Amino acid sequence: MPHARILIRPKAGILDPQGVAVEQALPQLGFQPAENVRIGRLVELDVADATELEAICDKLLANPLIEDYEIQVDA
Amino acid sequence: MPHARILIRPKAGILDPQGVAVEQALPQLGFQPAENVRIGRLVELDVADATELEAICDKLLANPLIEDYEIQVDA
Amino acid sequence: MRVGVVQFPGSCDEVDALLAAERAVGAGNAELLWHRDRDLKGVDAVVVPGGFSYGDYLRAGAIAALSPAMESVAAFARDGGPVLGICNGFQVLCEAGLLPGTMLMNVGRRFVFRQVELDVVAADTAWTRATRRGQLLSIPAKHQTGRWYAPDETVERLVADDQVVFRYAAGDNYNGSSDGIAGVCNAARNVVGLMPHPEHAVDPLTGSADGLLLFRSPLEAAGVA
Amino acid sequence: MSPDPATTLPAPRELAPGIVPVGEAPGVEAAVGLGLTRDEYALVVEKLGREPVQVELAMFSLMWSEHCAYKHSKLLLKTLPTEGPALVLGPGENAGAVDVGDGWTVAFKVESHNHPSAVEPFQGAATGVGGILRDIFALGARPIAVLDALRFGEVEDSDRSRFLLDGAVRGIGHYGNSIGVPNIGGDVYFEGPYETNCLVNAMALGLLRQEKLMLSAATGVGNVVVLFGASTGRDGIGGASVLASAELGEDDADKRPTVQVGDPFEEAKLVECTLELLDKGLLESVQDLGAAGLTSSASEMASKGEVGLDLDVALVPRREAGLEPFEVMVSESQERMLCVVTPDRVDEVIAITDKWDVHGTAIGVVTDSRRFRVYDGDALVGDMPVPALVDDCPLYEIHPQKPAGGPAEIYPAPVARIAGGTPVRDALLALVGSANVADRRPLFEQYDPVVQSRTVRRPGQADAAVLMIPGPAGRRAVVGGLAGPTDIAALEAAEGSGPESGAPIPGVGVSIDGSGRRVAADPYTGTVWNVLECAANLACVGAEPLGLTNNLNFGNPEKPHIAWQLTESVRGLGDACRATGAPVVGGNVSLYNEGTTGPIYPTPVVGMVGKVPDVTVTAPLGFQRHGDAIALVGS
Ligand SMILES: Nc1ncnc2c1ncn2[C@@H]1O[C@H](COP(=O)(O)OP(=O)(O)O)[C@@H](O)[C@H]1O
Repeated sequence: MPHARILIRPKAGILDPQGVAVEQALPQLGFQPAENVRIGRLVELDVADATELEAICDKLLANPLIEDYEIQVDA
Repeated sequence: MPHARILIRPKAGILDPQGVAVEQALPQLGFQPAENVRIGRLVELDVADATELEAICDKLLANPLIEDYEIQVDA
Repeated sequence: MRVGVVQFPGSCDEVDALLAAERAVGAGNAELLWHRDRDLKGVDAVVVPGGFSYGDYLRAGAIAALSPAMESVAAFARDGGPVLGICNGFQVLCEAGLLPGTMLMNVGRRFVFRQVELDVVAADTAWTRATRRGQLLSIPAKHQTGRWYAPDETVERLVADDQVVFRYAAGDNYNGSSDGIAGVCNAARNVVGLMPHPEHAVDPLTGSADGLLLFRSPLEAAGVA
Repeated sequence: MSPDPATTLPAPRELAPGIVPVGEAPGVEAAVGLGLTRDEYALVVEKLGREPVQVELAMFSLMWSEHCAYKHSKLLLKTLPTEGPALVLGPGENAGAVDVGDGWTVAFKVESHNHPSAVEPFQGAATGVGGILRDIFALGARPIAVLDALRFGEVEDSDRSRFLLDGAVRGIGHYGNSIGVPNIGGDVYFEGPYETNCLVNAMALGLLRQEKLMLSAATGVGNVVVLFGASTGRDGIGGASVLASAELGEDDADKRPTVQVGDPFEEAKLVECTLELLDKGLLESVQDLGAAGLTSSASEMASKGEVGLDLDVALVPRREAGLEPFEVMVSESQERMLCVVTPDRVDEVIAITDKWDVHGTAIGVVTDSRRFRVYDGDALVGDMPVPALVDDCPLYEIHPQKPAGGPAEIYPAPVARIAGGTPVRDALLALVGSANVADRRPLFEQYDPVVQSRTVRRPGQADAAVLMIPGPAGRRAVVGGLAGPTDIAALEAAEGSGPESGAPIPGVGVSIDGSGRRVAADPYTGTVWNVLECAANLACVGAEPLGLTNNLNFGNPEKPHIAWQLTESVRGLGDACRATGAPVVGGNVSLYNEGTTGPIYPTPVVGMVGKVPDVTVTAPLGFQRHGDAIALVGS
């Protein structure tokens, strides 16, 4: 079964409170400040038919109104 | 600023109820069954100093008891 | 006896914990400790309350565990001071390395509020001296990330060392915690964490007063009761 | 960090005569695209004495929308009774309020978030809760409870309705649970007419000392307008995007998110910060940013205070680059508040917003011009008379006509789920297992009903929820401030109150109801029923009604039969209020609720608050003891 990895990110312009929280925490912990911190989801799975992945993302894994996704299938 | 991507996954052997739910939902939605579905987190950020990333993961982004992480820094 | 309750941005149950502590140790003897302050104001016991510290973003309790106040709480705990972590506070103590294990998402994936029965497994910790072993306490639980987890070897060691403090009564382990464990303590038995909320069980009018026993326990240790 | 006020605070600007805002007028077709009629556009031109430029057109289209101007309902709402012995604050402010005794006031209001929830149920419902909570603490009240009224299509048959139900419930839970406000009740129905237009109404209650009540009128020429809370992004701009300049091509269209994302953590800090600012007496007035964002909150504050405002959009903190001035003015980014502060207190106010991490920024100033002037740095980009924006939208009479064929003409018959002749035993099981009758526990179990230590009767325990007022937490907040030590037990002992004293403990009962099917069958009687059901629920916990809030969820009022439903329903609401002695303290109207399958059932949701003299004697639901007598009261 092909192994696939799906990266799901908040759409540009959508509020990402988690990213903001991490961005604020880093300097408080003594790290150098970071920018553009965005927190999303990582879905990894083995699928019988990799051509279905796009439909699976649209229908189940991602919320197209607020998230973008990127599909990576292992060769 | 270098752009980095951190993939955080639930450790093998730990029950991932979200992954199980996806596995169960797929055939119900008419897709081929999938296996080993695991849901983790994706953190993307621009950092001043990429050598700090491992410490950032250990201290803040991941919990080593339950999660593994992988750091990818854009060239 | 004075009790301090740590207040993080996003704490929800800190005032409830404060009131619960006051009912147990006497009015005027509890106060809030601001997350940015290292000063614990000379309190004799610390409660890390429930809620959604720092929004629970990233991972429940992860950011709060690194706050200035928690640095002081860790030192206080190492010196043997009684520390109680409730729900999110339990998660904070685990993240801070003061208690074993960590919390995962409930097996049912949802936030669930339910009045549960807690079985007291260890009645000799700083926060359970006023209870009896085997006593059942009616206490509300409410969380989405409350499945306490530790690797099997750790669970075995905790059981052997009598560090399991509470278990869910049969049928009440809705989050799927390892071995039905609802609360644990550290090796020195002064730091206790539990998922259910004893501070919401201190008045029969609102459902139960069983939780008061926890808040009275540090008094017994101090020989005040 | 704190700036030198003399050099950096916004000050009223001199405007040379004849200066008009920069930019082209988008024109009448753009106005129609934004929802104004041609006649309304002509009226705007008349009021301005010229065609509106981009920022002005965006602002007028929002302020003159049904949502802000109540153009089709205002005349009817005027018929409702709004006076009562316990009334503290009637309709017109962020929420209404009643006196519950001992100087304690309970503020409450219900509001709908139907459309956003139909698009994205989780965020739509969550931000609905966030919005109604802001209305409450903007008055200076600490939010103490949330209730929710939900309507979906038939979940037994519809995947879509199950998805909406699941998302809405999780969203409501997420926001309320995270912010530490208990959810103490609600109702839910599953009926065909809601299939393509679900309803998500949220109600909130807040507690305050009457003397601390804060109104929203902007006052004091030269006072500074401070924005605090979340930064501003493109949330909820969708409709206004017809105004976007051409450089944003087709491809970029989907980069404009229309969904507002809620952040309960930000709001939790906002609550504490706002209440601390008010407690310290640092604000002249405060208002939340809701629908229509800065546009409506700023212009309503100016209108109530009969003043003008100069506001500089370049000073508004942004979440993303490239926002145009009109986008800043109409953005519906959540978790923001606007307050008016005297210049000498700005530093102190900003320091407190910094303490709570909800950084305040001075963005404008109160003027005596009675005009709302919008600047983008040095450029004037909008200049409108405040009364034209807020008060001059035309109000429309509606034209009711009873449908000749009765409700059957409008609504298909409900699906029969139990066939005739089914054995009683099977029929009973099917009935108790059906969506509209089944136990609601799986739903309300996703909400925290006990936080704040006030809840004496929570969902599933009685016909109405019961809260102690003020309850130990409320009393402590007032006596010593939450951060300071306070001797509650000593206070209770002195007063002879407290749990062990045996003295009565006062409280309130709250209920929310609104069967749409009943109202569809007979709008007048059905609405009376809804109010009476609320009152009866209160009676069951020993509460005497003090006031009610309502959310009128209806279809398109320009259609005669919907106009008839609305007219009859409001008549019923008024009569029932007079009969129960509970005035209307506020509410909300949600019209045009029509999906592809026609209008929703007319659904006036009623939320009622009553006073409970002693919560220690409120009876729970259900038979309590073997051998107790059972009596039926009433005829
Ligand atoms: N949407 C909801 N949110 C919170 N609680 C709810 C909701 N729907 C129902 N409940 C609670 O479930 C219980 C039963 O509701 P319902 O069947 O409508 O009872 P009733 O007819 O007595 O009002 C009540 O306590 C009610 O407050």
